[in-house]
Amino acid sequence: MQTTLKKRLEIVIEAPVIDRLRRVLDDKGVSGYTIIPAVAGRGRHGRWNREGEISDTGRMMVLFAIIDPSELDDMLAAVYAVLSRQIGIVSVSDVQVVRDDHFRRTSRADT
Amino acid sequence: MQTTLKKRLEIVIEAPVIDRLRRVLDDKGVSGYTIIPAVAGRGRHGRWNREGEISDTGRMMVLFAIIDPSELDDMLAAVYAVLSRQIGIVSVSDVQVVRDDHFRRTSRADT
Amino acid sequence: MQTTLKKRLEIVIEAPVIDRLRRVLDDKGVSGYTIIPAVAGRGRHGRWNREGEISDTGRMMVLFAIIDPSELDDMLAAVYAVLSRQIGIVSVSDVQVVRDDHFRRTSRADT
Amino acid sequence: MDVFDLAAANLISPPILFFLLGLMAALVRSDLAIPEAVAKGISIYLVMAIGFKGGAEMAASPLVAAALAIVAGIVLSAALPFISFGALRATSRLPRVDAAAIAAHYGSISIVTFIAASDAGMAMGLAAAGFMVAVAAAMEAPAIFSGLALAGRREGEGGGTMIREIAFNGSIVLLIGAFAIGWATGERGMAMVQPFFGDIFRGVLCLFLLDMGLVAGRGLRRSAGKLDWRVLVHGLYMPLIGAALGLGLAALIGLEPGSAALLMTLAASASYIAVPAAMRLALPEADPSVSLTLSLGITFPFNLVFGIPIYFAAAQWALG
Amino acid sequence: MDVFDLAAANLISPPILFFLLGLMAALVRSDLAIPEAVAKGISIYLVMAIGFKGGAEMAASPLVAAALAIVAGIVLSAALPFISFGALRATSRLPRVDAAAIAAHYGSISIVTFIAASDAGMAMGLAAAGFMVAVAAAMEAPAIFSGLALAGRREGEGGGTMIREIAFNGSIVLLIGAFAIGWATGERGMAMVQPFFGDIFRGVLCLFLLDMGLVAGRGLRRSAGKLDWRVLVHGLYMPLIGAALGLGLAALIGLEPGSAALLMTLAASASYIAVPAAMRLALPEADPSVSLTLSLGITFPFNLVFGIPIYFAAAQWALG
Amino acid sequence: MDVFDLAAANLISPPILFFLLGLMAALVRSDLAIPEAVAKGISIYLVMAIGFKGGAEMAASPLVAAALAIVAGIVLSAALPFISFGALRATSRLPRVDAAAIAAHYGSISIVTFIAASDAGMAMGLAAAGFMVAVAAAMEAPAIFSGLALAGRREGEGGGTMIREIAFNGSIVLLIGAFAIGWATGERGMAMVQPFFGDIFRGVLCLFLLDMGLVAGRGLRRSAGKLDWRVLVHGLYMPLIGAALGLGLAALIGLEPGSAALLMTLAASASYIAVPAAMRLALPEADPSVSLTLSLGITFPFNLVFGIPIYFAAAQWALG
Ligand SMILES: Nc1ncnc2c1ncn2[C@@H]1O[C@H](COP(=O)(O)O)[C@@H](O)[C@H]1O
Ligand SMILES: Nc1ncnc2c1ncn2[C@@H]1O[C@H](COP(=O)(O)O)[C@@H](O)[C@H]1O
Ligand SMILES: Nc1ncnc2c1ncn2[C@@H]1O[C@H](COP(=O)(O)O)[C@@H](O)[C@H]1O
Ligand code: NA
Ligand code: NA
Ligand code: NA
Repeated sequence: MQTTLKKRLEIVIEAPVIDRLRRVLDDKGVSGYTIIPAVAGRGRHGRWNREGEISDTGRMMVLFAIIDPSELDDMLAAVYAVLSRQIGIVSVSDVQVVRDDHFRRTSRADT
Repeated sequence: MQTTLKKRLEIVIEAPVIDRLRRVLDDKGVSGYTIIPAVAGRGRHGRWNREGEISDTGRMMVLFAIIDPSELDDMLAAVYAVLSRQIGIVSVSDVQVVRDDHFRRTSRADT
Repeated sequence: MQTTLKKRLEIVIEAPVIDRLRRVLDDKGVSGYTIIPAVAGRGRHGRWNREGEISDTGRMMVLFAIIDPSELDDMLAAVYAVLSRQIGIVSVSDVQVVRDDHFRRTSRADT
Repeated sequence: MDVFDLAAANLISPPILFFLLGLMAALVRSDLAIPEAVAKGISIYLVMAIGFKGGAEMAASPLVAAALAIVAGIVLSAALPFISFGALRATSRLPRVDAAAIAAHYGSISIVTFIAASDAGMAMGLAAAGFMVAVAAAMEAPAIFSGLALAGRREGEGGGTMIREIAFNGSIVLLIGAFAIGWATGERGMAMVQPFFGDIFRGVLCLFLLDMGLVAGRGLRRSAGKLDWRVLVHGLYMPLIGAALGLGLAALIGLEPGSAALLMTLAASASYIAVPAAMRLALPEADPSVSLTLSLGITFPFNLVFGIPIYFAAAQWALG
Repeated sequence: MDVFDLAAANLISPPILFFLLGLMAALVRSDLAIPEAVAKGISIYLVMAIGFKGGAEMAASPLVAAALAIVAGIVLSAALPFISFGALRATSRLPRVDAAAIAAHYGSISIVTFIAASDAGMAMGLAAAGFMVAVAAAMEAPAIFSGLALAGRREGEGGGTMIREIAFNGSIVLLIGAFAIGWATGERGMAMVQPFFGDIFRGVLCLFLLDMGLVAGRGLRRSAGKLDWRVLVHGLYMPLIGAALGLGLAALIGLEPGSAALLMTLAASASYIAVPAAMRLALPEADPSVSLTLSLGITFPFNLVFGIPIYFAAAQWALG
Repeated sequence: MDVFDLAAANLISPPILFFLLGLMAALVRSDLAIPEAVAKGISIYLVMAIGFKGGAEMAASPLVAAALAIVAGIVLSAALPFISFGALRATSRLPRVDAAAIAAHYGSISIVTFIAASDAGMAMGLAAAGFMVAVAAAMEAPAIFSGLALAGRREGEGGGTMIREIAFNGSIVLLIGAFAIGWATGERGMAMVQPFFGDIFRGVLCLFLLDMGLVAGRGLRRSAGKLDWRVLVHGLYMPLIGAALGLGLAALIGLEPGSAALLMTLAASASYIAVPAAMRLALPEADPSVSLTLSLGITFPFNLVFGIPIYFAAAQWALG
C-alpha cells in the first residue's frame, strides 16, 4: 500500500491544562488527536500514582496527534506556548499513514 | 544488545468495533496486540469526551500491535477491510525489539 | 525548532510487576516515564480482557520512557533483568524532543 | 389529580430536579462529571433492581395478561420505525440510511425512562403490573430489524452475529435474569434485599439522572445549531405518536392505567444505548451523532419532564 | 461534655478511625487503594447529600441570618489569604508566588472537612443551620482572587475564563444545585430520598475517609523531609488562626454554637481540590506539591482528628 | 433442616442466583460487564463490612477461643498445600513449580466465599463468632510460604519484600483494620453505620456475585478444554479434603456449628486475588492461567453452590 510520511506528536501534560491545550490545537486546525489517561509516572516533579485520588491535579494525560510534517514547527510553537509554564513533555516521531486525506489540516476546528 | 526492526501498527477505532477488529487480527495470526482506552479526542467526526458517558458508542480505543515488516501489507489490508466503513485512523512506525522470536506470526490464534 | 534524538522505550508488562519495574528504572536514574493501563490484548499467553475483573493478575500496563540513546543499552539490560521471567514485551523507537535538558539522567531518583 | 397537578408534582420531585440540574450544569459548561465506571455501575444497579422487583411481583399477575402485553410491545417496537422513517423522509432531506437508523431508535426503548416512569407511578400511587419489565425487555430488539429492513440492508455478517449480539446484550440479559430471579425467589427473596434494591432506589435514581442530565446537556451543546429543525422536531412529536399508539393497544388488551402509562412510555421513549451500538455495527454509514442527539438530547428530556405526566394523565383519563 | 470528652468521642468514632486506618496503610506502603472512579463517585454522593439536607432544612432558617453568615464566610475567605501570606513570607523563604498559592488554599475550604464536622456535630447533638452549606459554597472562590492579587497577577486570559471556571466548578454547582433542590422539595423531598441521602450517609463517609487517609498518607510519604519545617508548621497554626477569626465573626453575627463550629471549621480548613486546579491554571510557576502536601497531608488530618473537637468545644464554651 | 433443604434454600437465595446469572451470561458471551473500578469498590465495601461486623461482635467472644481458632486456621493454611501438592503430583503430570503454585492457592482462602458463607449462615440462623474474621485474615499468608517451600524456592529478593507485600496486602490490612475499628467502637459504632454496613449488605453481595459469576464464566470459557481433567477434578475434591480437616480441627477446639462451618469454608476455599499476585512475583515460571481457572472457575462456584450448604449441614450434624 502507498503510504505517506507524517509526524506523531506525543504530549504528556497535567490534566487541568488539557482543555487549554485542546483549544490551542483546535484553533490551529489540527486534523485530529486522541487523549489517553495515564495512571502513574515519574519526572522531574517527582513520582505520582493515581489510585484513589480525588482531584485531577497531579494526574497526567497523554495526547497524541498525527500531523503533516509541514505543520510540525507551527504546532510545536503553539504547544510550547501552553506547555512552557506547565508540567509536561513533548516528543515527535515519524509515522506512515495510508489514508493521507484524513490528516489534512482544516482551516478551523469543526466544533 | 542485538535488535531487530519491526513495525508498530497503531489503530484508533470506535469501541463498538473493537471486537471485530480483534477477530480479524486473531485470524491473521498477529502475534500480539494491546488495547488502551482513550478518554477524549478530535477528528473529522468532531470532538468527543468520555467523562460520565454511559454508552460505548462514540468512545475510541487505541490498539497497537508490533509486527514483522514482512506482514505489514497483509495486516494493513485486513485492518482496512474493517476500518474503511468505521470511524478510526491507522498509522505505522518503525520500532526495534530485542526478543525477536516473541513477535513471530502464528498460523492461527490460540483462542 | 532545534530537536534532539532520543529513544522511546515502550514496555508492556503484567500489572503485579509494575512496581518492581519502576524501582529498577528509578534506581537507574531514568529521567522519567509514564504508565498507562491497558484494557485488553493478546500475546503468546493468550487473549485477555479487563471488564469486571477484580484481581490485578492478568492485567497489563504500558510504560513508556523517553531516554537518551547513550543510556539505551544499560536500560534495556536492567529492564530485561526484571522482564525475562515475567510476561511482557519491550520495543524501542526513535523520537525527537525539543527541551533536551528535560531528559537528562539523574544520578538517583528523587523519591 | 389532573394533568397539571401531575406535571407539577413530577416537576418538583427530586429525580427530575437533579436531571435538570445536570442539564443546566452541562449547558453552562461546568466541569461536573460522574466517572464513566460509576455511571455504568449505577445503571447496572437500576436494571437489576427494576428487573428483580418486577419478577417478585409476578406472583400477582395473570400470565395471559402478561403474554398479551408482551405481544403488544413487540408489535409497537416493530411498527414504530416505519412511522418514524416515513415522517423523517417526508419532512427532511436525511439520507435513507440515516433516517432508517433514527427510526430504529424510536421503535426501541430507553430503560431509564421506563425506570423513571415506574418510580413516578409509584409516587402517584399508580402501581403497574410486574410483567411490564418483561415487556420492556421484549421491545428492545424488534425495532433494530425494522430499521435494517428500512435501510434496505440484508447483512451478510449481520444476520447471525447481530441477533446474538442483541439477544445477549448486557442490559437485556440482566433485566431478564433479575426478573427471573425475582420471580423464583418471590416475596421471601425481596425481603432479603429490600434495603438495597428497594429503600435506596429513588436516591440512586437521583444520582443517575444527574448524570443523564449532564450527558444530555453535553450532547445538546455539541450539536446545537447543527441539526436541521425538521429533524429536531421529530424528537418531540414522535414520542407523542408512540404514546398514542401505546394507549390504543393498552385499551385493546385491557391494561389498567398504571401499566398502560408504562406501555405508552416505552413506545414514546427512544433507545440511546443498545440501538446506537447496534447501528455502529450494522449501518456504519449512518451518522451516529444525529440519532444520539435526537434520542438523548431531545426525546429523553422531553419524556422525563413533560411526557411521563402526560402519559399517566392520559391513561387515567382514558382507562381509569 | 468538655473538650477532652469531645476529642475522645471524636477519636473513637468509626469515620475518624477509618481515616487513621487509611493513613497508616499508606505509611506502611500497603497496596490498599480505592479506585479513582469510585472515590470520585463517592465524593459526588457526599456533596449531593450534604447540599440536599442543608436545603431541606432551610425552611427552618431565617433568611437574614443566612445572608449574614454568607457575608461572614466571604469576608473570611478573602481575608485569610493575606494572613497566611504574611506569615509565610515572614517565617520562610518561599518565593512570593508559592506563598500566594498556599495562601489561596487556606482562605478557601475543604468540603470533606465540613462534611465530617457536620456529621460529628450531629453525633454530638449540636445540629447546625441548613444555610451553613451555602456558606461553604460561598467561601470556595474569594480566596482565589486574594491569592492572585498577592502574587501580583492580573491574568490576561485568567480574568474572564477563571471566574467562569471557578463559578461553574463541578462541586460548587452540585452543592448549590442540591441545596436548591432540597429547599424546593422540602420535607416531602427529603422523605423520598432519606434512605439514600440520610441513613447510609455516615457509612459512606467511613469509606471515603478511608480513601482520604490513603491519599493524605501517600502525599506525606512522598514529601516527608522535603518540606521546610517553617512551612510545615504553617499547616498547624494557620487552621487555629482561621478558627479563631471564625469564632469572632460567629459571635458578632449571633450564630448558635453548632453553626459557629462549622464556620470555624470552614475557616480552618484548606482547599485541596478546587484551589490546586485553579492555581495550575493561573499560577503555573507555583510548585503544586508544596501546597498540596500542606493542605491535604497536614491541615486536613489535623482538622479531622484534633481541630473539629476543639472547634466544637470552643464554640460551646464561648457561645453555648 | 437437613442437607437437602439447606442446599435448596441456598440455591434459590438471590445471591447464588445472581452468581449463576453472571456465570450463564459469560458462557453465552453476553457483553454484560461490571466496570473494574466498581467491582473493586464493592469488594472493598464487603471486606470493610465483614471486618467491622466481626470486630463489633468480639465483645461477646472469649479471647482464648479466638486464639485457638486462629492457630487452627494457620495450621490449616500451612498444611493444606502439602496435601494439594502431593495429590497433584501423584495424579497429574504438572511440573513441580506449577503444582506448588496451585497448592499455595488451596491453602489460602477466598474472602468472598467466606462472606457468602457468613451471609448464608445468618440467613439460616446459624450465626458465627466474630473472631472468624480474624481467622480468615490469618489464613491468607501461611500457604504462600508452604507453596514456596514446595517449589524448592528460597527467594533472594523474595524473602524480605514478599513478607512485606503479603502482610501489607490491601485486603488484609483492610480486613484487620476494620475488625479492629469494629472492636474498638463496639455496639455504639455498629449502630452508627448499621444502615450502610448492615442493612444493604446482602443486596450489594448480589451485585458482587453477579460480577464474580461473569469473571468465573469468562475464565472457564477461555480455558475450557485446555485443562487436563486430572487437574480439573482437583478443584472439586480438594475443597472437600480441606473442609473435612477443618471440621476435625473445629471439633478439636470446640467451635460451635456456625463457626465450624466457616472454618470448613475457609479451608475449602482457594485464593484468587492475593495468592495469584504473589505467585507472579515469586514463581513467575508457573503458568497463572491454570491456577486461576482452577480456583476461580472450578472451586469458587463449587463452594458457593454446593460446598457451603454441605459444610453447614456437616457441621450441624457433627457438632450441633
Ligand atoms: N522521559 C520521560 N518519558 C516518559 N514520560 C515522562 C518523561 N519525563 C516526564 N514524563 C511524564 O511527564 C510527567 C511530568 O514530567 P516532569 O515535568 O519531568 O515531572 C511525568 O510525571 C511523567 O508522567
Ligand atoms: N490526526 C489524528 N491524530 C490522532 N488521533 C486522531 C487523528 N485523527 C483522528 N484521531 C482519532 O480518531 C478518532 C476518529 O477520527 P475521525 O474519523 O477523523 O473523527 C478521533 O476522534 C480521534 O480520537
Ligand atoms: N506484538 C505485540 N504487540 C503489542 N502488544 C503485544 C504484542 N505481543 C504481546 N503484547 C502484549 O503483551 C502481553 C503479554 O504478551 P505475551 O507474553 O506474548 O502473552 C499481551 O497480552 C499483549 O497485551
Ligand atoms: Na419507543
Ligand atoms: Na479556610
Ligand atoms: Na483454603
